[in-house]
Amino acid sequence: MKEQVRFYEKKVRIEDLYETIREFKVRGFSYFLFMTCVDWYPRNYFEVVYALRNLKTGENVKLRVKLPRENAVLPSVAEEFPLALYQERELAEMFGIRFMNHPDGDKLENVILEDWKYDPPMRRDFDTAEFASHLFGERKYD
Amino acid sequence: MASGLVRVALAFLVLSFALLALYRNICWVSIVPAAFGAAIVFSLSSPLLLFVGWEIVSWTIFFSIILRGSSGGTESVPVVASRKNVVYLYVSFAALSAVFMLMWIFLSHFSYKSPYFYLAVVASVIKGAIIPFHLWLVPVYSSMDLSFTAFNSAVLSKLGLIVILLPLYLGADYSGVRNAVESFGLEVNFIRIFILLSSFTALYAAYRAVLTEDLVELLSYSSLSQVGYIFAGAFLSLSSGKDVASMALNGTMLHALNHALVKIPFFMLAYFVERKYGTTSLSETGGLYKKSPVLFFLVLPLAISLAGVPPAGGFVSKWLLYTSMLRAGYYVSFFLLGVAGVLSFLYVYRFLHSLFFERLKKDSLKEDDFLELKWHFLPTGVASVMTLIVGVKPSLVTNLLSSAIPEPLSLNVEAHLPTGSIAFAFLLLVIFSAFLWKISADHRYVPDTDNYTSAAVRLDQNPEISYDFSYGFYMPLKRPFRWLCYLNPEKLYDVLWEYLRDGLSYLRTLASGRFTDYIFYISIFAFVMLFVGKVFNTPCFLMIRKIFSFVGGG
Amino acid sequence: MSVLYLLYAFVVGAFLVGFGMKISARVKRKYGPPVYQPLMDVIKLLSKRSISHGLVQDLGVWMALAGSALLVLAIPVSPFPFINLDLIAFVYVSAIASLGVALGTAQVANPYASIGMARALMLMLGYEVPVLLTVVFFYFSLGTATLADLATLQKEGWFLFKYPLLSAGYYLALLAEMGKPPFDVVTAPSEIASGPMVEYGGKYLGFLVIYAFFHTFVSTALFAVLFLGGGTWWEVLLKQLVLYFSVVVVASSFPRFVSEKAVVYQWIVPSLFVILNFVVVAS
Amino acid sequence: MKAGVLSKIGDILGDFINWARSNSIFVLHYCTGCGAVEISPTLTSRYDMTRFGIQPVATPRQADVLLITGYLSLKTLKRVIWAYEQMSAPKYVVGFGSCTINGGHYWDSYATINLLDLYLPVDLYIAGCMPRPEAIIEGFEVLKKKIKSGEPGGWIDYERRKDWYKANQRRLFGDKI
Repeated sequence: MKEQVRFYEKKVRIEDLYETIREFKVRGFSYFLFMTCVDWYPRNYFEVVYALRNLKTGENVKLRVKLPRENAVLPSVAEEFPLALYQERELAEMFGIRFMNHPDGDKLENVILEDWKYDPPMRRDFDTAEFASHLFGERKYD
Repeated sequence: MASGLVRVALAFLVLSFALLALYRNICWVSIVPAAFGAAIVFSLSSPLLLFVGWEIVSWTIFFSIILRGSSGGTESVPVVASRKNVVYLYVSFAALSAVFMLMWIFLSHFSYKSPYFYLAVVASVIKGAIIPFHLWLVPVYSSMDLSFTAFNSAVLSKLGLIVILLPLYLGADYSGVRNAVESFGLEVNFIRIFILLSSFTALYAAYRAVLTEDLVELLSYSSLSQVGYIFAGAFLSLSSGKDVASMALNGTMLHALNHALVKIPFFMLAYFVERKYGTTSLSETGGLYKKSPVLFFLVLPLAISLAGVPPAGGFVSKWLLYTSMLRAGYYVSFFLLGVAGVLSFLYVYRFLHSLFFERLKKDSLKEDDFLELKWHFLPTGVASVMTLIVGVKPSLVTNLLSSAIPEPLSLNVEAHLPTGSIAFAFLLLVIFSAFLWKISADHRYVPDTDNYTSAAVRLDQNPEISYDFSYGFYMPLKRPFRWLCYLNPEKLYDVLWEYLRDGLSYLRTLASGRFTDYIFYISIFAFVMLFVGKVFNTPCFLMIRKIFSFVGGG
Repeated sequence: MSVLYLLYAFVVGAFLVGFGMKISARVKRKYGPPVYQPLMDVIKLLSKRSISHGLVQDLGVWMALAGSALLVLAIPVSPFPFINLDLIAFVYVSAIASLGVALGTAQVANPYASIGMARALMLMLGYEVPVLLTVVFFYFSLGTATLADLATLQKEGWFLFKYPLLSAGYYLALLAEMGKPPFDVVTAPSEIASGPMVEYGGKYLGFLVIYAFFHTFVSTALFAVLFLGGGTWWEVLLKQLVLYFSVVVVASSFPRFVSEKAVVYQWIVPSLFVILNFVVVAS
Repeated sequence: MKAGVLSKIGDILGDFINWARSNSIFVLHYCTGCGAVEISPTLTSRYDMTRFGIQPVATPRQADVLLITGYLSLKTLKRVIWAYEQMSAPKYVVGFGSCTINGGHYWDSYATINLLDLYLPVDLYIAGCMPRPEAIIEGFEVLKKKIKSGEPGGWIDYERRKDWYKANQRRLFGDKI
């Protein structure tokens, strides 16, 4: 059986997030796989995960950052990995995380959800069923 | 015969005066002397007077280039620096043509009928800007005050026509083939070369007009192309039998008339655009149809005539030229003119599209800027009515020009081309389709922001997005036309300049670096060689004539 | 009588287009719409409400229909009256219809329409070159290019057999003139949303469909007259059917040229054929 | 429908014109959801809907029928409404699958609408979580019968209750529509 894809984990604090990403890039993890956000709603914190891959050796690393749910702010890594540009915008829209010195400026007006006037939909405390029936009207079964 | 020509000249002048008198912004300083000079040339009283008229015309053009800056014309077009070399460019060619004219007059002892007539032909070819001598026309047209360019391109560029057609007017009988020409010492092969050259000018100029991005340049190259048509027709009428000559001469006269009728309103329009829009680049102009639809419907017959499409006059004259060229057997030059004809359709559409139908991008233009357009209605209307008359009933116009066309060469155009029935059938069918259109389901008019592409983004909600496709309209044509770039006449001069500078290195002292001095030296050298005597019977010239006749044979 | 001629041309044109649809469907192993499908399309389109962008689009549509109908009147088919034109005048008369469509698309401020129109005019530049060479060839070998004379000259032998290369060259130019697939980059739906016709709906599209009927009739009838010795109307009809069958089969089995390659192709291959025929005749 | 003299004649030739309209349907080739995959097999040689006179066209101006094939997200709905308004009457809307009827599989999603009927007048629903080509052709047969019988299409309802539809649309998009 081909060996599973192993991810080395590393917990990182917000302050030295940028340095660790730059350091991993220097060590050869030059490929930015993806970046997601896990919403631990009951424990009241977000966990943003950066996945990097070293193309030469084939190793993968996962950097996990904890940050408070209310006014979540993160430094933008788009300078190092341009690919992160769009994924940071998505997290900003879906989870309401603000990214400092993001190349497109601070106020990221919505791209995915056009003219979205409500709070970010992917947060756990957002009840989509209730929202859908409120906005898109009661469904008829007659 | 000469008096007939004066009548035509005066008719031309009255026409151009009438058209120009109705435009409020006229720089009289350059038009009156130019018209006067042209009148002298048309009067054909004696070669010296002809030369005087010729020079007056050259000088007025020279003055109008310099006057451009001070005559209050908007200085928007960055011309001041480049105007200096435009002046040099024009002066060198005007001098060259004057030199050849002088040589003709002195050698022929002040009489028209002389074996040295081809010098006058070369002089008129330079004035008409045929290929080797075409460099000056476009820069001069675009750096002059456009209202004078209108007069210039309509009347003055055809000044050489009169000189070329002299043998037909003074040569009297046409019984034999081409005998009118032999009496003037013109070699048929010599004329065949010029037919080939002027049709190549038509093609080359049309190609440049299609690919240009500037409105005035487009109109100037189109003038150069039409002048190529006219000179090809003129040379053809010189060098062919009676029936072909009559068709060619009528075609030339009609084409000159059509071209004059089209170019005066178009250049005046360009003059308006240059003043109001501040720029003449085709991608920034636009929106004229929204401002004055009436003007568009007046300009439409003229555009149709320039493209040579049936109901208008251009079709008749182009058909006459094509058929006479085919009957005379000049297949290569017919092919060149034919492709130039199709290209004219392309750049006429580009002219209409980017001037009338694109969105008005200049928001600085207020409503009353366009009130001035109503001054254009009458002259454009007069010109388009006359083009339609030429298109529908050309025999009416050829009778009017009968004094300009010697009696034996007159031609009833309707016999050859049923223009009347085409126009009548077309009118009936348009009425029928309008009727069918009316009885079909109804329709509603929609603003031009409501179109299919706006489904992606509402154009009416964000007006700053301009969705016009205008820059590089025929860009894909650049690659197929690569071969024409190699035949680029401008390269001809560069090659000549390279050779002169390096080849004659021992004349380093004379090489002052500007090629206008070289033109001057050549004319001096030619002048001196004349007095050495029978230079033209030397073996080298006969050999050149052999090559010319072989190439021209095509 | 000429009104009868126009009706005849309309019916034959519609039938030809329907016939063409059927053949191209059968080539793709599809059953294909009924042969009278174009007639139904026209009736439906003429009865649909539509939008217009201004007077010039209406004028353009009228000119397109009138220009193509005028072309029909210029084709010498024996019982019907016709205007006797020669090939050069014929090319310029056919320019009225394309000018009409061009004006219509200019009024529509849609960039797809302008790009489509620029491509259409470039393609026109492409296929005019072989047509001009054909005119030169006719003058060179026969001394005349008027359609009626050419038809009578073919009494003893069709030009298709006397000058096979010339007719092959003109056949390729015919494909481009009719906008059939090897050269249909202009109005192909998958290109820029059917090019110049992007804003034509309802009765305006109906007018352009009628223009297409007349244009098909005219192109095929012209080839029949020039190279197959056109005669009475049913002779010409038979020749048109066979010709259009071959055109559609060729059309539905070739991919599409980019507009610039189409122009270059038209300048090289058909012109080469005509010039080769020149050499054959001259020597 | 005021459609000029022809339509007045049309009342006399009523069924002739309706026959022509039913046999020549131009479908807008605009794939809004997962059902668009079914359109190509219906078009090509195996099922061949062109034999019924149904042809795909590229622009809303030329189209009669607008296909809503599957779920409709907010962003697509905005473009679909603009395309529908650019189509020329008489025009029809055909909804594919359960997502257009009642929200279907994505009933609780924040991005896709549940009831297409609130925003566009739908003339025909074809059931099936993406109907197969046979179902699509069967659906078009029903639509053709409807057109042939001359029944007023959904677009008359759209024009009559314009403000109701517009109110629903503005609920989603504010004044951007």
